[in-house]
Amino acid sequence: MLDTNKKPTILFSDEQEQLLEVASNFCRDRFPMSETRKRIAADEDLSRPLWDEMASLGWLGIAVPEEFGGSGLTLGEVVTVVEPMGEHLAGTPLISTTLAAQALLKAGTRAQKETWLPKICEGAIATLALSEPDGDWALERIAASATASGDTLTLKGTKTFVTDAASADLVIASVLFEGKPALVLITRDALAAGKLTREIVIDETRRSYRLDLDGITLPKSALLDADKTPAALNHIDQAACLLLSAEACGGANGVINVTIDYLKTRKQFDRYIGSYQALKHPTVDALLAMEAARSHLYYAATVFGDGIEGEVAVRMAKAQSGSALAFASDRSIQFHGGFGFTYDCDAQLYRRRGIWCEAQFGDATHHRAKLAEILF
Amino acid sequence: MLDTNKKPTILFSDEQEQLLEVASNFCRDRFPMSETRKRIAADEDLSRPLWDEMASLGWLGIAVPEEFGGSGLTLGEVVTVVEPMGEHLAGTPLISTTLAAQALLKAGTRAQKETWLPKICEGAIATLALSEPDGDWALERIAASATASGDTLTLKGTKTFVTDAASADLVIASVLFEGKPALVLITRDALAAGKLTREIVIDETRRSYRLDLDGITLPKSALLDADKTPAALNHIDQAACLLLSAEACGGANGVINVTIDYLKTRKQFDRYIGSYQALKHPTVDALLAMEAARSHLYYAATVFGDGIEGEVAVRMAKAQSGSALAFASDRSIQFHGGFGFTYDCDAQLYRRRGIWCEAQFGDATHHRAKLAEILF
Amino acid sequence: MSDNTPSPAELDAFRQEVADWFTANKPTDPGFLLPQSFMEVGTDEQFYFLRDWQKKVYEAGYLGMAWPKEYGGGGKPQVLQDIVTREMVKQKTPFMTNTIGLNWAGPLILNMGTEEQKKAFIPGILSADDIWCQGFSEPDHGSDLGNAQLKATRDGKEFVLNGSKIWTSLGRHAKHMILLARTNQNTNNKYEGLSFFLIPMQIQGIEVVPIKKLTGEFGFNQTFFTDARIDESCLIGKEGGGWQVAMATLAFERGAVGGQAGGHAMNSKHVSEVVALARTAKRNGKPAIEDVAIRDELVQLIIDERSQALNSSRARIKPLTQERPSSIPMSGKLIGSEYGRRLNQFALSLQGANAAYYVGDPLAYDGGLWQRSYFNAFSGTIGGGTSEVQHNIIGERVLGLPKS
Amino acid sequence: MSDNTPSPAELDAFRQEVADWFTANKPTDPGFLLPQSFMEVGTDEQFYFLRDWQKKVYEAGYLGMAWPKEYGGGGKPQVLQDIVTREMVKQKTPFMTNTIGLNWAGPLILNMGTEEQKKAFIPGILSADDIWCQGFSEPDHGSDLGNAQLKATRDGKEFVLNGSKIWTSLGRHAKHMILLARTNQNTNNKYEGLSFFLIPMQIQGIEVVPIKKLTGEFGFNQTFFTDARIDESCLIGKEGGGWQVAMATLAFERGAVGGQAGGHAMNSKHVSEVVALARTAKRNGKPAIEDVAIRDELVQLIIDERSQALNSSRARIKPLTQERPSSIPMSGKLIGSEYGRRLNQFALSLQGANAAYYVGDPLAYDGGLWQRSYFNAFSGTIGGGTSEVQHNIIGERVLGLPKS
Repeated sequence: MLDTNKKPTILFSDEQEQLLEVASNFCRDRFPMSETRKRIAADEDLSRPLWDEMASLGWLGIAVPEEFGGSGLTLGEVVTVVEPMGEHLAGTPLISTTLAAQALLKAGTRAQKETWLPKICEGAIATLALSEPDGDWALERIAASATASGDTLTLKGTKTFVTDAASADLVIASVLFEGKPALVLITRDALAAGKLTREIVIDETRRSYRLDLDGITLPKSALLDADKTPAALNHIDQAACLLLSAEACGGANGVINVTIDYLKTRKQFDRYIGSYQALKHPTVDALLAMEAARSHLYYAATVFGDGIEGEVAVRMAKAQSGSALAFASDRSIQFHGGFGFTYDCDAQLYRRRGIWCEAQFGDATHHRAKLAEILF
Repeated sequence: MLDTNKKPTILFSDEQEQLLEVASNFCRDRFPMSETRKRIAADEDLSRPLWDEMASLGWLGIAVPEEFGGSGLTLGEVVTVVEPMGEHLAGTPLISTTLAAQALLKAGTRAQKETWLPKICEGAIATLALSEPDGDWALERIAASATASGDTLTLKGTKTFVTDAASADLVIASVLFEGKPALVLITRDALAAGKLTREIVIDETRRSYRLDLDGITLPKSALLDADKTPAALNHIDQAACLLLSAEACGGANGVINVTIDYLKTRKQFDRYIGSYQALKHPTVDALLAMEAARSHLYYAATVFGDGIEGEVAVRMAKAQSGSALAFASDRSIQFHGGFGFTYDCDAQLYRRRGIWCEAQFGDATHHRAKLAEILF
Repeated sequence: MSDNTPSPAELDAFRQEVADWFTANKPTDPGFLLPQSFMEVGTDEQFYFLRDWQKKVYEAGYLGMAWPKEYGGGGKPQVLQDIVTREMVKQKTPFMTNTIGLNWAGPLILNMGTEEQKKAFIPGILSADDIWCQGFSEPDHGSDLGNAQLKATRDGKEFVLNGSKIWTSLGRHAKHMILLARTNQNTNNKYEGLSFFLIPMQIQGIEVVPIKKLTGEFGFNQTFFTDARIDESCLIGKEGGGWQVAMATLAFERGAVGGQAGGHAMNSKHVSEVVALARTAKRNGKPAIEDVAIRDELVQLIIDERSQALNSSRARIKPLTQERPSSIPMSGKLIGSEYGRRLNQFALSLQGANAAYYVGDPLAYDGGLWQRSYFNAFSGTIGGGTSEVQHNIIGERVLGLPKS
Repeated sequence: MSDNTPSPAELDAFRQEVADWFTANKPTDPGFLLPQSFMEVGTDEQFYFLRDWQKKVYEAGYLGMAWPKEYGGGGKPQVLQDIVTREMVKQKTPFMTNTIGLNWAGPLILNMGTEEQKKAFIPGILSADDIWCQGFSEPDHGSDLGNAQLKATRDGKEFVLNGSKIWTSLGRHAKHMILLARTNQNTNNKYEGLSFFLIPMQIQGIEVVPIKKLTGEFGFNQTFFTDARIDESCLIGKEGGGWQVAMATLAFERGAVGGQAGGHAMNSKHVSEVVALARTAKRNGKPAIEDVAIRDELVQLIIDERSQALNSSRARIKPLTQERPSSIPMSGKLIGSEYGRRLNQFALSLQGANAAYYVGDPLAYDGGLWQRSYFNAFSGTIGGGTSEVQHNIIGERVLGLPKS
C-alpha cells in the first residue's frame, strides 16, 4: 500500500526547462490552429520537413541512450515536448515513435537496438500495434498470433489503432507466440499492399490504421526478447499513459484558452458572457482540474519507472488529465453557444482529441479500478 | 429485467388527495419550525395530545384493514401524510408505528393481529427493532438471537435505532431463532428498566433507543408466524423505504423553501443574493432533483407491492429522494453563508434529517447496487 | 374530428393492423448512418431515403389521419393517429422528415390560413413532396426571437426581404419557409414590428449556405436574403401581428395544443440501447455491464430517464403539482437535453479503445452513431435557449428568484 | 536566527529525540472528543486540556524554538522547529490552541511591536498563559474586511470602542485581542480610516456572546463593544495604518512569510483515515472497502488529496507555473475546503445505519468525529470568502474574466 502521508515532491531538471521552452515556441510557431485545420482538410500526413526538423532538434532520441544515438535522458524530458504539442493539437508521429523506441529498448535484442534506435533518432518513423478489434484496454489479452515453422513466423489476426503506420518504417506488434505475449518487429517491406487500412477516427489530427496480419511472414529474428517482453509491455503501457497525459494536459490548457478568449469578447444581453457566473465558475473548475492534472503529470514524470510509486503516479495522471480535458472541452462547446455547434469552432477539435486521449490506454474509471487494486 | 420502454403511470386516488390536503394543513398548523425547535431544546417526546389527534384523524390505521379497526387503504395513502410531515420536520412515531403494524399484518398470528392492530389504530405506539451495532443495511444479517426452553424464549443481543421505544407499547424485534430470521413481539412490560438506552442521533427530532435484549424472556407465543417472516422482512424493508422517501421528499421541498426565502431577502454587495447565478442555478438543480424524487415517490406509491416493478420503483424513490434532500440541504447551509454555520439557521435541521433518511434502510449507492442486481 | 368514436375492440384490431404494417414495411438498413432528427439531415441520400419513407407512410394512410379529407388528410379520429405514432416509436422506424411542415406550418395553416393556402400547401406537406423549413433564429441573437432583425420592406403589393436567418434545417431541399421578419423598424414595442410569412424558397435573392456542424456533417444552413421579393399574399395573420403567429406556431411545435399531423420527429437514444451496448462492449475480457462502476452509472441513468416519464405523468395530477404548477413543464427541455448529452457521453465511455472510432469506420459501434449523437446532443443544450438560460428562467419564473 | 547550522547527523539525532518525546508524552484519549482546530474549542474541558498540552510542549522546549531567547523563545534554527512541527502532524498530536497568538499576534509583535510589547506579550503567548483572539470580521460584511465599521473614537489618550466583531474564537478565554477598527469615518479611501490595536479583553464594555454552531456546539463568539476604553498605547503601527498591519498579519497567518512560532494549528482529516474507516465499516457483511463503487470514490479522493500536495510542490517550480503564476496560490483555499467537505461527507456514507449517530454516542464511529467534522467543514467553504466568491476571484484575477 502507498504511504499517503508521505509528501510527494516534483523535480524539474534544467533539461526539462530548456526543452519546455523550445518546444513551446516551436509549437506556437509551427502548429497554429490554421495549419492544423489545413492539414485536417487536406487529410495529409505530417509534412516531412517538419518531422525532420523535430528529429534535428533531437526530440526522437530524448529517451534513447547515447550509445544508440540519443540524448540519454528520460521520458520525463519527452513529456515537456509532448505537452505543448497537445496544447496546439499537433498530430505527429512523436508519441508512436517514442513508444516504439521504448519497446525496442526494453525488449529488443542487441541487433534490433543497434539497427533501429539510431535510425529512429535520425527521423525514422516507428509505431506500435497493440490494440485489437474488441477495443479492450487489457494489453495482455491478445488474439493475434504468430506461429513458427522452421525459421519463419506466420502472423494472424488484426491490430487496430496503429497510428502513423502508413509512413512508418517499422511496426512493433503484440501477438501470442507459443501461448505467451510476444512482440514482433515488422519492417515496411514486410507489409504487402492492402495490409493497412486507414481508420476513421474521431481525432482528425491522427493518422490511424488497421493492420491485417493474416499471412504476413517474418524471419524468427523479428521476435523481440521473449524474457523481457512482459516487463516491456508493462513499461509501454505506463509510458503511453504518461505521454497521453502530457498531451491531454496540454490540450486542456489549450481549450481553456479558447474558451477564455470567447468569454472575454462575446456579448449577450449587453454583457460579456464571461461575466456570467454560470460560465465563469465552471471555467474556473476546468482550470483547477487542468492544474491538478498538470501537477500529477509532472510528478508522474518525476517518479516514472519507480515501481509501485511510479505506476500509481502515472495512472493518477492519466485519470486526472483525461477527465480534465473531457470536462474543459465539453464545457467549451457549450459555452460557445451556437458557434460551438459549428465545425469552425476550435472547441470540437479539442473535444475530439479528448475522446481519443481517454480511449487510448484507458479512461479515468479504468485507471481508478487499477489503482484500487494497488492501493487497497 | 424491467421493460424500460413501458411508460410508467402515476395514479392518485381521491383518498390520497384528501389526505394530502388535510395533512398539509395539519402540519402547517401544528408543526411550525418554532415548535420543532422548542421540542428539540426541551428534549421531549411528542406531546401525547398531538399524537392522539393524529390517531383520531385515523392516520395510524390508514393501511390497516377495516376488520382490525383501520381504513383498509394502502401505504400509498400513508405517503401523503408522511410527505408534509417531512416538509415540516415533524418527528413523530407515525413511521415506526405504521411499520410495526405492517409487520403484524404480514407475519402476525391471528391473535397478535386481533390484540394489537385495533390498539394501534386507536393510538398505541409501536416500533421495530431491526438494526444492529454494525450498522449493516442487510436486514437478514442478524446477530441477536432467541433460544427456546420449553415455552419460554430467552433473547440475546443488541438492537439499535429502535425509534420511539421509550413511549412504545410494543416493540417487534428481529432475531435468529433456530438458525432462521424471526420476529418477536415484546410488550412494554417485558422491558425491564435499563434495557433501553437513549441514543444520540444526528436528527434531533428523533427519539431513538438502543435495546439490550440480553436476558429478556418471552412466552413462545411472542413469535410471529415463522413461515411468513422472510416475506414480511422484505415487505418491511420496502415499506420503510417508501415512507422514508416520502419524508425525504417533503424535507427537500421544505429546505428548498428555506433557501429561496433567504435568497430573496438577503443582500450582499448591494444585490439580492438570489440574483447570482452561482446560487440560483444550483438551487434550480435542487428543485429539479426534488421534483424527480417526488415523481418517483408517487410512482412507488402507485405500484407498491407489485413484485419486481414495485421493488424497483421503491428503491429508485429511496435513492433519488435521499440524494435530493442531501444535496438541497447541503447547499442550503452553504448558501446561507455565515448564518448557515449557526445553529439558528434551519438548513442544518434539514441536513441532519437528510443524513438520517439516507442512513436508515440504505443510501443511493446501496439501492443502485440492489437495482443493478434486479435490472441486469 | 369524427363522430364515430372507435370501440375498444376496433382500436385493438387497428393496433394490430398497424403493428403488422410497420413490421412488414419499415425500411431495412440503407447502408449508411441515418440521422436522428430532421435537423441532422446532411446528405442527399439521407434526404431522399427519408422523404420516400414519409411518402410511403402517408400513402398507406398512416399520416395526417386526423387532418381534413379535403386537403389530403384522413378525416379520422386523432386516437388512431396516436396509435400509429406510438407504434413508429416502438418499432424505431425512421422519423417523418418534413417535420416543420407536419408540426409547425401545417397546423398553423389549417388553423389560420386561407382556403387557398390550405389547398395549396397541406397535401404536399403530408406527401413530403413539398418540404418546409423555418426562419426564426438569426445570427447574434439566438434565443431572443422577439429581436428578429430581418427586414421585410413593403413595396406596393410586395415585400422586399433583406437579412439572414440561421439554423435553417432542410433549407436546401425546402420549397417553402415559415418566416418571422420585421416589417416596421419604428414601433415602441419590438414585438409589434414583426410579421409572419409563408414564402417560396426558390426565388431570386435567397441563398442557402450549409453550415458544417461540429460532427463534420451538414444539416443546418444559414439563409441569406438579398432584395428577395415576395407577394403580400404570403402574409399569414396581420401585418405587425407576426409575434402572435409565431407564439401560436411554437405552441403547435411543443405539442401544447393539438393539430400536429402525427408520426414521430426524432429517434432519441434511450438508456435501454446503452444497456445493450454495455452487454456487447468488453472490459478486461468481460462484458462492460459486469463492471460494478459501470452498473452504478447505468442504474443512475435509468433512474434519470424514468424521472422524465414520471414527471410527465405527475404533471397531469393537479394536487401533486399545485405548489409550483410550472415547474415540470418549464424544466422538461433542460432535463431532457442535459440527460441526452450525458447518456451519449456515457455510451462512449463503454466502448474502450473503440470510442475513438467515428462515423464510417466499420469497427465503430452502431456505425459511430454514439459519437455523432453525443455531438448532436449539444443542439439540445444550446439551441432554443442554452441550459444556462433555462436555469435562469426556471429560477426566476418557477422559484421567483430575482433576475440576474 | 542562529549561526551554527546543525549538521545532517545532528538533525537526524534531533529528529529521533523529538519522535521519542512525542511518543512518550503525547496525551492519551481524554474521554471526550477533541476539537480539530482552535475555532472549534467549545467547552472548558476542551480548552484546559489543550492549553495544558501547549504548555507542556513549550516547557519541553519544542515551541517558539526560533523565537528570540530574551522573550521566552529558544533562539535556535528554524529547521529544528520545522522538524518538531512535522512530527506533531505525523503523530497526530493535538494542535497548539493559542493559534492566534502563535501565528498572528506573535509574529506581528516581534516584527512591529515595541520592546515593551515584546516583553509583555510574547512569553504568555508561548506558554498559553495568555490566550489571544482576533477581531477582524463583522456581521453583515463577512469577507469584506476593508469595510470594517467598528468605531475607535479618539478621546485624548484613549480610544473608545463601539460596534461588534463576529467569529471570535476563544473569545471567552482570551486575555487579548488583535483588533481592526475604524478610527476615521471620513477618508476618501475606506482603507485609510482603519487602525490596528492590541487590546485587553477583560475590561468594561466588552461582552463576549457565544454563537451556537450548526454542530450544536460552541467555539465562535460575537463580541460586542459598548464604550469600551483602551489606552492609545494599544495601537500597533500608525493611526490610520491599520490596513497595512492587517495585511501583514494575514501574510503571517498564511505562512507566506516566516515568523510563526511553530506547532500545528489544525488536525485536518486525511483520506488515509477514511480508508481506515472503510476497512472497518460493514456493508452486506463485508468491509465497505470491498465494495467497488466505494473503492472508486476512495481512489478519486486520494487523487484529489494528492493534487493539493502536488500543486504546492509544483508552485515552487517557476517554469511550470509561468502562464498563470497566481493560479495555484489563489485556489488553494477553495480546493482544500471543498475537498474537506466532500471527504467528510463521503466518510459518513461509509457508516451505513451508524452514520445517523452523533457526537457522544458510544456506537458513533470515532466518537462522532466525522459527523461533526462534516458540519465544521462549512467553516472552510463559507468563512474567509465563500467558495462562490473564491470562484469569482479566481475567474477574474487568474483568468482575467470580466467582473460579474
